[in-house]
Amino acid sequence: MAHKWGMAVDLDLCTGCGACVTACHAENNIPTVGPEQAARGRAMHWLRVERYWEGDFPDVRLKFRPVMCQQCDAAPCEPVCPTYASHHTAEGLNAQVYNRCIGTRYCANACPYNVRFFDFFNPQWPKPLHLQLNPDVSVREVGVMEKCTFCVQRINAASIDAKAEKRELKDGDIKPACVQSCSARAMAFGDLNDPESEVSRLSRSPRGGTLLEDLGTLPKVTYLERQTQV
Amino acid sequence: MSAVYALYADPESAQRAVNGLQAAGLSHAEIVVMSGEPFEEQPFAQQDKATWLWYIACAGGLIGMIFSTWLTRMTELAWPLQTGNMPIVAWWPNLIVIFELTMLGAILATVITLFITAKLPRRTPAFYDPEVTNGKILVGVENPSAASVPALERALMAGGAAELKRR
Amino acid sequence: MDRRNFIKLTAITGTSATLASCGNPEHQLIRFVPDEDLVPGVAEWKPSVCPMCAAGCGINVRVMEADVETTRSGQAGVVKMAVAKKLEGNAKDAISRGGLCARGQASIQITYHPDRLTHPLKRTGARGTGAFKEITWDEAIGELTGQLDALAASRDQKSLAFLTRPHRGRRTALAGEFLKAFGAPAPIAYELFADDVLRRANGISFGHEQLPTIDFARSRFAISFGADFLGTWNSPVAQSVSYAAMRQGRPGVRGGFVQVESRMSLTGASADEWVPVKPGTEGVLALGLAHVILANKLRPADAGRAGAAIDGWSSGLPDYTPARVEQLTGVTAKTIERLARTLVEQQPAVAFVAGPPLAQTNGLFHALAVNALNQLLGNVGQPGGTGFTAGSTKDEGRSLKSDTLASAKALLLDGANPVYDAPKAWKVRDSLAAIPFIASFGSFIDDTSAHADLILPDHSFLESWVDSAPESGSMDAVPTSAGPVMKPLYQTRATPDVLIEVAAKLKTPVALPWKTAEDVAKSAPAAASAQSAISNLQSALKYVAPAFDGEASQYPFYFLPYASLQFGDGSSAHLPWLQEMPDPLTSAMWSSWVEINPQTAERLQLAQGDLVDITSSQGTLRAPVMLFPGIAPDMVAMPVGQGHDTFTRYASGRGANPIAILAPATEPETGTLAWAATRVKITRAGDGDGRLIMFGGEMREHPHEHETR
Amino acid sequence: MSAASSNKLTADLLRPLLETSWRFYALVVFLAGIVLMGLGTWAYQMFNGFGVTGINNPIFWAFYITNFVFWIGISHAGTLISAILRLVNAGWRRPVTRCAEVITAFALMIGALFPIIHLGRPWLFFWLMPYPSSRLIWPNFRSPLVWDFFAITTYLTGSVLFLVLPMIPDFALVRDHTTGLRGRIYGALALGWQGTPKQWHRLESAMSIMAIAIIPVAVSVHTIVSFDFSMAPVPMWHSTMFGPYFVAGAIFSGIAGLIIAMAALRKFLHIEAYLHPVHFQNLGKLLLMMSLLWGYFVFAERLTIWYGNGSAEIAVLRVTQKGSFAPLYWTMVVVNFVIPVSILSIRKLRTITGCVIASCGVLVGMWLERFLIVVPSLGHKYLPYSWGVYRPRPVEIMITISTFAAMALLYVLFSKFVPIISIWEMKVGEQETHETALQRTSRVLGELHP
Repeated sequence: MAHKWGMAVDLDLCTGCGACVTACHAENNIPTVGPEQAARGRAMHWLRVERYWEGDFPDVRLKFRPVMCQQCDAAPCEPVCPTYASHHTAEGLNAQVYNRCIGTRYCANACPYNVRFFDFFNPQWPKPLHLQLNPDVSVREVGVMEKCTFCVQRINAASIDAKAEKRELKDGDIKPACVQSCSARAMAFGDLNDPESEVSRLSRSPRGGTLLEDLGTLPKVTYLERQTQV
Repeated sequence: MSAVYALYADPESAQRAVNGLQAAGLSHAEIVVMSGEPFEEQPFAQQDKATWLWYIACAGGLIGMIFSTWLTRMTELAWPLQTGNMPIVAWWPNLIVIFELTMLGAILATVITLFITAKLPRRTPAFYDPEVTNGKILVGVENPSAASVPALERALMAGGAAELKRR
Repeated sequence: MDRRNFIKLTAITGTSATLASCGNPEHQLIRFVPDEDLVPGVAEWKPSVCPMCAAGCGINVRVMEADVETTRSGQAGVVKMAVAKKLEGNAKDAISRGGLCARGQASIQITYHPDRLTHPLKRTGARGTGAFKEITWDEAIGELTGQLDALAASRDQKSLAFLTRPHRGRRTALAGEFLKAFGAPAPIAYELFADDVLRRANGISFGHEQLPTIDFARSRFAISFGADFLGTWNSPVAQSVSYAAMRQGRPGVRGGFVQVESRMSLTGASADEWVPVKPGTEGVLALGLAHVILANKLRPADAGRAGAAIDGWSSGLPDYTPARVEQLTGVTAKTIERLARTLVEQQPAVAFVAGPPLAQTNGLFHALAVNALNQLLGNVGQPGGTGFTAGSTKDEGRSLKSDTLASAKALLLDGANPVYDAPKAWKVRDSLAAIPFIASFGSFIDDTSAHADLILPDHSFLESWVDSAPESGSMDAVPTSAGPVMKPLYQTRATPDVLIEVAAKLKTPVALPWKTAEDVAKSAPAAASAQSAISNLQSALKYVAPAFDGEASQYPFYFLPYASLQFGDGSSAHLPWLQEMPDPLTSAMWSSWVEINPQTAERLQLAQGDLVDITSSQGTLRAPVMLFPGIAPDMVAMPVGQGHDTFTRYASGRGANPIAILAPATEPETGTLAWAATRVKITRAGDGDGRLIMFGGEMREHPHEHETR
Repeated sequence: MSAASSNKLTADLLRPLLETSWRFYALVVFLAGIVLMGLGTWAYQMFNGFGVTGINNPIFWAFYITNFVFWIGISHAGTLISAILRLVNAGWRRPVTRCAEVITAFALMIGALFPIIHLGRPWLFFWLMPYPSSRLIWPNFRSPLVWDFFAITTYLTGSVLFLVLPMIPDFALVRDHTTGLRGRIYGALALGWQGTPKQWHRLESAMSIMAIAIIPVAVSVHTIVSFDFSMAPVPMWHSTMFGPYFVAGAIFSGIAGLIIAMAALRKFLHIEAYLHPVHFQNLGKLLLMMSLLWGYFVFAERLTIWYGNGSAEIAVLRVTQKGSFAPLYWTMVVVNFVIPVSILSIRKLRTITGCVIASCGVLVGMWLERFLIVVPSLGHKYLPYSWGVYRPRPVEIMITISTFAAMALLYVLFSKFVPIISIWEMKVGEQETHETALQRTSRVLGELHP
């Protein structure tokens, strides 16, 4: 059966430390836009840790929620793209084909999660910072949309290795950069079509739910609600 | 070419001329009328009214509809990518494209037919008189047989022509 | 399709479906990408150690081939070499267990930083102007040995000072040996957020002058007094791993966690219950809890050395009744009663302290008080309690005081940056100006090394031998060392090699037990000295109110400078990834800010981003306002890390440095800086000018839920 | 009609073509200058990247899309209006139709330019077109942007033909009244028109068919423009009433544009004799009706959102009506509703000046309306952490201004080279008595339902 890649994020474990954010930059050649552009709202973080305050001092709480592309099964971003740059792959990913993108930015508007980012300029890496670039991930040029890919390069690498070793992919073979970096193990990635996989198990948790469920976008990222001590 | 014609200031006298020519035994296909504006009321303006334009327009629309239906379906199947959980051939959106191309078909068909039936465009005609656009109405006959010319002239004059011209 | 082609493909389409796309029109795209844009390669993973803090996380480095413009033996050109691509926690490492924090992830940019020093430098202009000229290594080493010989000639070896950061493992040991043999005093180790008070307290309470390793994984309840153990304190990665195990690692058991502090830290955000207290009274709350436990005989009263260190312990802490504790701390007696009972019911439970409480003039008291409570809970050295990692070393070193550098005639700088992170009142700048010769081994020109006469740039950690002997974080941590993962990019040299070479080249050569940096890294640490170190207290401590610099009437706000998640004490402010990483609690990027409680801000008519002047008895700085619901109304806080005068293109002149206005108050027992003991006043300085850059929009999920439509 | 009056009419309406004052050249140079600056700015934007504009994450659409909707809206001035007037054969339409249809053609061209200006990689805009390419890529017909492509193509083709066909007899007229090169050019444009009854009949039936075809197309065009928004699950975009709401708004702004254009022509071409106050009176009434209709739509939309109280929608509603966009929002309400209604509903005030004042307000207001549809919603989507603010930068402002200049320039040039009032239709109008008008109307309506 075809794979259906999904993720589960346990908000009871997420400490908001932001390691995943930096790991994502390191893995996916996400440019640093610098203070001037950041001030204009052009900072790119495929994965962001949303924080929301609740209540007022002294009864104040803070809530973290890492938000990356939810890889929706009914993704609003896909049909609006006139050139099929944004489309659904056989393994259920929202693919973004940079070469095919002409930059209408319609997908970004249609995305209720605001997880798509636009290259306002050609990215700059003052030498020798460019030596860090990950050759498995294409560098995006000015005028195209980019977004979280669930580290598709890692998915493909693992599939190839498995093929080379003439075996099936095992649960845990694939770890996107964010999942890999998380010290608190708040994130799990795997095949939702495999009922035994950790991600499937977590997705079935009574604490589980998806973001903006009512919009009917069928996200493949499950958030496990934070618990409170009783 | 040669032609004999006269210019009239008002439709009534032009009509009289036309009647005269018909009395002289010319079929109205042989009688040439030109005016700077349409004169709905006069009988001479009523000729050649019948037209297939309406049906041709509908036919054009139909062609547009068939083409667009084929185009949308064909391309979606030629490039079968899933988007947003929609079917590969998604009729709702396709209907919009189909509607637009249907209308386009109708419009183009109309205009093309107009040009063909009105014999447009063509070179500036040999048989013409600029006075037509000054409100004069031209009535005449193209390539009359030399013998018939005097008879025609009489018929035209009977209409009360301002001036009689020959070339 | 083989790996190479696959990488080509992903490099091109940057999406999945490339594999699936055999037979799919998508592969048609390939011919539209010029070949030179493709960098195929195969990855190799090499072990190393993260240099960003003392935790010593073991990491794996992804190494791939790349074309590098470099200079080899004077010849500039492009060479193919294996370069580091990504750092990841090493799953087999006892500390990181595969995880790695944001700073660790970003540390790769140290190696590739565009402003990294590529060759030795000699000062040409006036000190601090940053005017240097390129010199060869022979010249550089000649210069250094010359200066040292001069000292030796004038029988003045003791006026050679070596300034470094604490816990740099074998590197410090080498420096120590070198200095001892040369006849100079031990290295000076300085770090703003050092935990000397806690080490001392642990020495007194438990006989281990060392940071504790907390076994969250097997604990059912944790109470933290100001310790930001998930963010910046001690060994955040190891502690996060273990914390996660406490929360969700055991079926049916979810460990509880209470955070006691006055400004919500990243850690506080994860607590089940967040208990704000008046600054400098945390220890009182701990003893209040102990009082309830003792009074109700919930646990055997004996708390050994730890209890003995607290005045009135044997008599059941009569001075710390819930009522009185409520007065002092602001925590209600009911809460105290409840927490005390929870601590006893939810066994094993653990209590620990770190951060701001210990940076008060009465810091040691807080540490001892919490230690005593912890001992009373009975889990010291037990599963689910605190333990002390074996095999860690204690630096034989001095700590920096306002006068330490006064006598120095020559100074060797190795990593420390006191010009930035010591209070102005210590006049570090002036003492540097008075030192005839300053050499730095740093890879960057920072606030301090800008005053150097000679710079002998070290390799980056990825280019050199590294070692670690974790002081805490995991009970099964063992000293490790690892070799370079890539060849040096520039004309730099490993500082240990430089020291060894200098030692040999001196007129009266200095004998060192090592031949190369490799030997140094591989050599075994001196027998675990931490355990043996037992310090004693003259008399049991009682609570004395913390002394704050500045009259409450004139300076109405407590001022809390805190270690920033991205920059720690500022040493990683030069890394663009960290500058642009949104601060988890505020979403700020590229900025510094002052956190103010919204009610206070409303009272002072301050809006988000407005500029304010923050004035202490020591001076004034200007920063934009950050509305922060998680801070006491009578307190303002600023992250440490920005406000460097000189620290590469990314950090120079960016933001403000809170340390600059700290009063030079110290904790009397250890003499370390009490960096939380300053009071300030706030005056509006103008509207926002865009210097506060934020990634996030609204700070609440339902901004208007309580307003009518 | 008498040859005399016919000649007077011809002379008056040909004067602009035959006589040229220095003012004309000055105006053309001035406008062309602005247009060139606009093109330069666009080149600058393409060269440096989109970052030179003010758009950001999450506000990915702003001025350019606002202008797109605005100009497409203006384009509803002509063809739709003149088509309706033709069908009901309102006698007073004759001097108005061509001015109106010209607006349509040019506004469409300008409007259609904006989706290209706003592309991140404009040089690839042709990927929107369906053609068999070597990349084997076809456009995605599920995307409203592709619907736009087809709708605008159809509408543009239709409107241009609708404009050009009745111009042929007038070209013939100019041909007969000019000599030399000019004569030859107009001769070519006249396509050898003679004015035989057959040609007249074909022309008129073609016009009737076009009129019938163009109306649903015009409606569909602005409906599809509204789909660009309502297809996306964005708060206050995802609305079923957007289609009619946009069409009404488009006609509203279209009429306003037409009134202003007509007033300008009347003044500068001295054709007061042919554009009478009654024309403005009537258009003013239309404008009044549309203003009321617009107000009704806005009320219906706002009330539904307000009452429904969906958290995301309410956030947008709040920021537009109470928040940072409130000044723009209330300005829009005043100039789109309060002012037009109060001026136009009073007969005394429904003068040329009155109509022009109201129309200027409406143009401003309708631009603001589109801006307030696009930006606040994008800035306040579902997750408040990702909310953002938008500030325009000189680039998009310059490009916006230059398109208004472009419109004026095209209009000036057109009225220079083509009789802006259809001369032959005027003649028909003058010869036509009241009764025949009635007969004709019934006949045309008869053609509608054969």
